[in-house]
Amino acid sequence: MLRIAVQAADFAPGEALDALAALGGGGIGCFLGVVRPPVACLTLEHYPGMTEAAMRRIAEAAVARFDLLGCVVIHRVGRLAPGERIVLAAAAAAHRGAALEATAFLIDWLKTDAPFWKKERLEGGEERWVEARAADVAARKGWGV
Amino acid sequence: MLRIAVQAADFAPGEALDALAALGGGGIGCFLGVVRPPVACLTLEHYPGMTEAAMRRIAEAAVARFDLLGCVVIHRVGRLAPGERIVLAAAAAAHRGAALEATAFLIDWLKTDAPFWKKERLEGGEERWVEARAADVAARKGWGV
Amino acid sequence: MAIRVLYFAWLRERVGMPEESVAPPPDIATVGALADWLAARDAAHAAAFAEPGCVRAAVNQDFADRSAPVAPGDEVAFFPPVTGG
Amino acid sequence: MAIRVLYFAWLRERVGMPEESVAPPPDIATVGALADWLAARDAAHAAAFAEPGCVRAAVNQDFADRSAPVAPGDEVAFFPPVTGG
Repeated sequence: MLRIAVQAADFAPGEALDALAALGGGGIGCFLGVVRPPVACLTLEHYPGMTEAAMRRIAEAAVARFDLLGCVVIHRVGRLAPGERIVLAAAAAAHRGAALEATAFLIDWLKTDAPFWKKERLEGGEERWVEARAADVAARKGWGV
Repeated sequence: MLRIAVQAADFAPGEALDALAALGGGGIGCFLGVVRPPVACLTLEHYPGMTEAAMRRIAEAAVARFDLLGCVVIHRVGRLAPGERIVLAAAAAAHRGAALEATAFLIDWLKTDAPFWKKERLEGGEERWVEARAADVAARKGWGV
Repeated sequence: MAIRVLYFAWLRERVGMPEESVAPPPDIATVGALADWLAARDAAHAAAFAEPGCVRAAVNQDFADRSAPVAPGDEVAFFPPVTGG
Repeated sequence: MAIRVLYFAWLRERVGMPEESVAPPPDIATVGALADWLAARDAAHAAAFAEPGCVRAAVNQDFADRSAPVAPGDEVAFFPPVTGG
């Protein structure tokens, strides 16, 4: 089971976990990213078409690598306020090790291999494009390939 | 924020994630364990009093070690059918690395340091106490201390 | 004052009760000595403690090894390695 | 047949448009050559491509480096390093 979504609308993490729990595995790992103060507003831009394809490739790589029963990757776009959900990456596997490793893999790869860009407006009103972090590139490289 | 619960009743993973998302961090990690076929019925026994204290100690260790904003650990007891939720361990942190590592830490420690015992009834009717896995002891030891 | 002894999982099943109150002689002063003394009581207890490598203990709700001291008034639990999570 | 060029994030802001259709001379046959040719068009494009180390590209919706071939009919996108997740 592979569920990929790029959407402006909010999503319900519990629904994603329920869908994964129904697959017959013993463990579900999940990462939920939220907009963190002092960001007053986050705007997420993406590359329609390429984004969905990239997310699907990442999800398929995770399924193959960790022998997953399924995974869910949901990424929001548009304007988001502090505390709002941005991204969910979740994976179901027979056991906890694979589920949690796959979750880390999904979010690490999303950070570097999916065409999203974040613009922050700080509480003072200043706007800036978020710069890619060397740590994210290193995390991605840590998976090899 | 620390939420510990040992209960016979089911729980809503989405509520736990919402509570953690409200703490101002950027990342929430979560592990959800479910009863996996071919187990026909799982019965969880625990040591009332010691269980809650052990879970609180594990949660406090995770908060200190990973600088968490909060964590939730819910463990069910009693009789559970395939597909039913058993355990949820979730952690909120500023960033994803700490949130996901803390989640793995919580579940690894729960497996070895909290007084729960599982009895399985298989589809054929045979009953057996689940044996502790050497892999779980190794995972716990991997965290040091 | 007696020692309250609790049993869990297959130890509980083999002993045939979830707990009991015992008053061992004063030289029974450690977890290991208490386990051996209990095992000598009857066949049910002997069966519960037959695999000492598979028996864990807690004293007053903290994990304890065989050398841990026990005294009247303590709560001592015996159980197999834990399997939660 | 032209090349469709897309811009994202601050490249889009600097160029002043999300996409354009261009028909470079036939010797413009790689991502890098196309970027240099676009940068020479006007001040806005020059500003967008002023930091080549910060510009990434995709050809037909696959990440591509400067040496990747481009041809009429392709969709070529330029953008900063991605920052999703």
